[in-house]
Amino acid sequence: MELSKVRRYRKRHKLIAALFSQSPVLIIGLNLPFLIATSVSLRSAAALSLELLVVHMGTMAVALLAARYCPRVVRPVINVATSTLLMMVARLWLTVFFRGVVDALGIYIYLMAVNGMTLTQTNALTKDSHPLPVLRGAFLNVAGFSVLMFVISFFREYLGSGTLWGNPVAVFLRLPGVLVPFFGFIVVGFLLAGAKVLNKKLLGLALRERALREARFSIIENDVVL
Amino acid sequence: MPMFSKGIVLSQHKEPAFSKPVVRFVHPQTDSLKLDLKQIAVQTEQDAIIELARLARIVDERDGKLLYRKLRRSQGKAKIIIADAVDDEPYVSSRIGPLLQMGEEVADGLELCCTVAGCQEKRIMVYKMITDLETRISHSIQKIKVMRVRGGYPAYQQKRLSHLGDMPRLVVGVGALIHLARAVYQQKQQSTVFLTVAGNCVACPMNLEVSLGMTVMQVLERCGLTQQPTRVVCGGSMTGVSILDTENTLITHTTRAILAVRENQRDAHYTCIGCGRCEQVCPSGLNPMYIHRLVQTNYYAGLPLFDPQFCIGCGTCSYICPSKLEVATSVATAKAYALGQVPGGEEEDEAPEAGAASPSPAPSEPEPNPSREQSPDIPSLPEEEDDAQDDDLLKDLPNAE
Amino acid sequence: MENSFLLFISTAIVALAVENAVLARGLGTDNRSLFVKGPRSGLLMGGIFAWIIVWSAFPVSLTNYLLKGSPYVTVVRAPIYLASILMVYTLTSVLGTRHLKNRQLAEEIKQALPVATFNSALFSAFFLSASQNFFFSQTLGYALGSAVGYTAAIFIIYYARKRLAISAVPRAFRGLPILLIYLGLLSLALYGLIGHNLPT
Amino acid sequence: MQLKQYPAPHIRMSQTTRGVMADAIAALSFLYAMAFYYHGPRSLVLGLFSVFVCLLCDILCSAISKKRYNLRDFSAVVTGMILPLMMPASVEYRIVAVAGIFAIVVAKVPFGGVGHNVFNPAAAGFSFAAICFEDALFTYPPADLKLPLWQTAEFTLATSPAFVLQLGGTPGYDSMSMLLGKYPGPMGATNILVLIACLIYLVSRGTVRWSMPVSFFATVAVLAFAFPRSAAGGLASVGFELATGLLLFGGIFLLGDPVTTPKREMSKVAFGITSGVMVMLFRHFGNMEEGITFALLLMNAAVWGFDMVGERIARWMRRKKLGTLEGEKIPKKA
Repeated sequence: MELSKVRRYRKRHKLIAALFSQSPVLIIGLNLPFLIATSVSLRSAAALSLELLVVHMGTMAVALLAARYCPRVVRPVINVATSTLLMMVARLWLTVFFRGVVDALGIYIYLMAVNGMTLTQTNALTKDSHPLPVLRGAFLNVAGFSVLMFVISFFREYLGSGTLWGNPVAVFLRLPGVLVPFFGFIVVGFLLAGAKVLNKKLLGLALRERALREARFSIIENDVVL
Repeated sequence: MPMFSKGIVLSQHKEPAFSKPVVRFVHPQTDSLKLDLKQIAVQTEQDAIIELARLARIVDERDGKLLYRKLRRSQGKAKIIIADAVDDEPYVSSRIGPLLQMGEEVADGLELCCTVAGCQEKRIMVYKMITDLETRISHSIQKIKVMRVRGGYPAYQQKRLSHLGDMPRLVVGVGALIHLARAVYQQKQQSTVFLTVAGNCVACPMNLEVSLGMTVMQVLERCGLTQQPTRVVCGGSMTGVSILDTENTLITHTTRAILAVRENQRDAHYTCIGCGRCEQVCPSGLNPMYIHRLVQTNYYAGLPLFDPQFCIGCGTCSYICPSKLEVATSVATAKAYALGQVPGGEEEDEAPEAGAASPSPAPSEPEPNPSREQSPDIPSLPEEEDDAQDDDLLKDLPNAE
Repeated sequence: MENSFLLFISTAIVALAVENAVLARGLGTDNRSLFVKGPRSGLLMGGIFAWIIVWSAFPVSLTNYLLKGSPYVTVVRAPIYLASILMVYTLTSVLGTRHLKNRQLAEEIKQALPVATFNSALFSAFFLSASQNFFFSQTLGYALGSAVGYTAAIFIIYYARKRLAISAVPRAFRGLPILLIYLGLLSLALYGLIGHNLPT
Repeated sequence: MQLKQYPAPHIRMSQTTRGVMADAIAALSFLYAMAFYYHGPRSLVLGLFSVFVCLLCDILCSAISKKRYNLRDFSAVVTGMILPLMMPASVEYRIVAVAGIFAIVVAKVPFGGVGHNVFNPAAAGFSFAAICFEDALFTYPPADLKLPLWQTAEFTLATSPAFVLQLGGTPGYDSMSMLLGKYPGPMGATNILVLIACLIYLVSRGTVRWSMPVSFFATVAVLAFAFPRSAAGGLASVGFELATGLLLFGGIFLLGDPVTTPKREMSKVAFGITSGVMVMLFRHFGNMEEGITFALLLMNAAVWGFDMVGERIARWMRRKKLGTLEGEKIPKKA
């Protein structure tokens, strides 16, 4: 592992790493349900990204205070309550712009209140975690999530329903099966593999482990006992 | 659904080595080694025979044990003596050949063993599934009844002697019987061993009586090589060890055959398609396919479920494998790991296609010792062991119940 | 009475097999629940899930009954659900971690409780039962069925990891990616049974 | 002389993996001959195209993963030959291509290629195609209708007896035409006699063990007799269930795939019975006309469990027969 290579990588590909190959969504699979089930149209991707932005940033801000001033037992309660209220606010706000999408998404709009990213990273906060880096990281995570949502939604909407942002476009062969959740599993699986390959290619495991340390998680690989 | 398979019937290429006469190819000094009978001071005839066997350094070639130990253990206990002439591996006829041509000495050896054990029952045990013999084996040799072991390879897993029940018995190889007869009646030390030389590189395949301590190269030159072999196997075709240094590998007591084979390149590397043939033919009812997977993926934690320690090293799984994988090697590695002989996870390759990365299976004969300066007239004896261990007679039986 | 019992059973079976939250909707596919250490922790996770979801099914169905036909239902539904689940969660954490004799079990419960509770599969069960106007027995059955289905999914994933551990999966696909593809093919097979009509 | 070290044994059986695959290819080519007899050259072109797509995907994937592709294993060819035989002869080429790409790229390669795939690639590809193009895949051209190579739009496509059974009706074909395959249905799955001949051939060659197809078909027959879907009564229902749809074809060629089925004999029997039950469940409650591929995918996920239970039973029998050895230790995790 040449450190110069690492440094060069960090200089150049910081954005790519933060948005795609190092975003915890792909590294440890946060918010997978939304990527799998709801990434069927660009409009829903936009709606869910905006909602996650509101919910995640707000909850992180509150959770920073909670981590500083509240005992550990009540913190999840505070976090979830906050995320719920923000989710309701975001929902009322989204119904103005994306009415049809909100109706189509159904329960997933509500489920954003308990998305894995918010729960994990609010749990990971400690008493002495600095607000600014935390909020910047949170924003980058939301950005990475929305990038992935848009990529997968573009793919699936184009192939599945032959439209882009609701407008019909010419497609060689429509595959309605792409819109079914099972294809979301498969696409996300291939994207995860792509992210792993990218990390491996660019600089091996160093940045991946750094990202894992930030997310306070470790990927478990083949450690089961028969 | 039978769990323990009846083995596989191999095509035995015993001809032409079988029907040729056994040729003596001996060292002049070692052949004339006589026993001095002045050391013997025993009362009974049985002790005299055991003492002669000890002085003559006779080793049973079927398990590499000293014959006098087996005789002493079976003294007065064994109810039946069995001469073992089961050559179930292809190309090997180093027991059945001498049996047919030196029947008198085999009969004498059996008689002596009966005297030691104090019983009357004698049998000769041969392998039934030999189809390509030109001379057929009669039902009684020297008025001794011949038992046929049916079933495929490996024959020792077959339960064909069940009519004898668990009668305590002594099983001795044919070569050891012949040497016992010579030691008693001619006072000759065991200085030779019977072995088969065969393979598609050997000019005239035959059964030889070779002095101990000769090198494999000498034996091969005695029979002549038509082309350069790519592998020289010391031992049977299914369980033998392929040796590299023919100049420095010596003939030991348990060398049963020397095969010189030339073959075109091994077939391309397939991957295991999980056809399950290895599981169907395994005589111990193991599942070699999964053991191979576990070993190749360095996943030793899963081994206890598959019982690799019950492997008998017969090699049928590798023989039957249509993908030509080294399954037996992996199973042997797993067995050694399960018995705690090697630490697991030696080879680090993760590709299941990468075969033969692990030590070769435990061979049926001791490793040929490359000590050149050992003088040829002293045969190398197996290491000393005390009589206490495995002294029950049912141990060295074809059908251990 | 037996009518409601039959409804209970049928809804439970539907929630368990046909509309399995993990396999049919991809809900609850969180790496913490995807990677359980062993059968014991998997059972623990499923047990906590069942405990929480069954106890919070009572106030949730009461809420559904009270809010029937109210115009503010979409607004106030979610906070009430979450409040009831949070109540059960707090009670459980207090009871399970304080008044449990077996300290090791208590520690494990303390570890697994937030993972099993704040879980999209658990929330989605109530929203789905509300969107289908279930009665009490159906809501209870749906909750119980989702719990059993979630446990079943955890065990399916556990044994899938065992199976994939000894096959030569390419390095890029080790771990989470191949598991997701495995689940995708499983849910493709399940889709052949249920077809297009998934309530959202 | 230069010698090389080889592990024992030093003699090998002559049959290779290529031979095993070649048996399956030979059996499938019988079916292609029948399809050619009924539907003309289009069936052969479909088969060749599908084989080409599957081979191309396999070679490209192995090139991406920098593995040397072994042209000797014909597994991709077998997958490519199975796929069009499960579809109507009037299917479009691009549908076949989609099925083949899904089969290889999603169901085979990520799991480690041939020998390691958990799910049957042909079953997965057909299931995906069936979800995407349900109406195109389950409307069939009438039997012995020669199809042109390219457009097949102007032909009136009929529904198969399997669809009639799903609706609860009784197919109006006599037994002789059912045996000879003179009814609209999948390209390779209609002619029953040839399929039975293929099964006999494969079993006699040892490529397919007899236990699993026999237990599978027996279970399906018993369930069809117990719960008939048509009003024609038990025995007729048995005949219809066995003859229609992909059941016979799948029971021979999808269930006969050694990679995605259990290894031990008892596990094979249990697997056949369970998949028979699963197939009938899908036929009764599924929303697709043919649910065997979905049922088989579900069952493929359970193969590991079947194998492990079989191993435990085998270990119990072995321990009871041979006892435990001395010096045996429980290995620690490596």
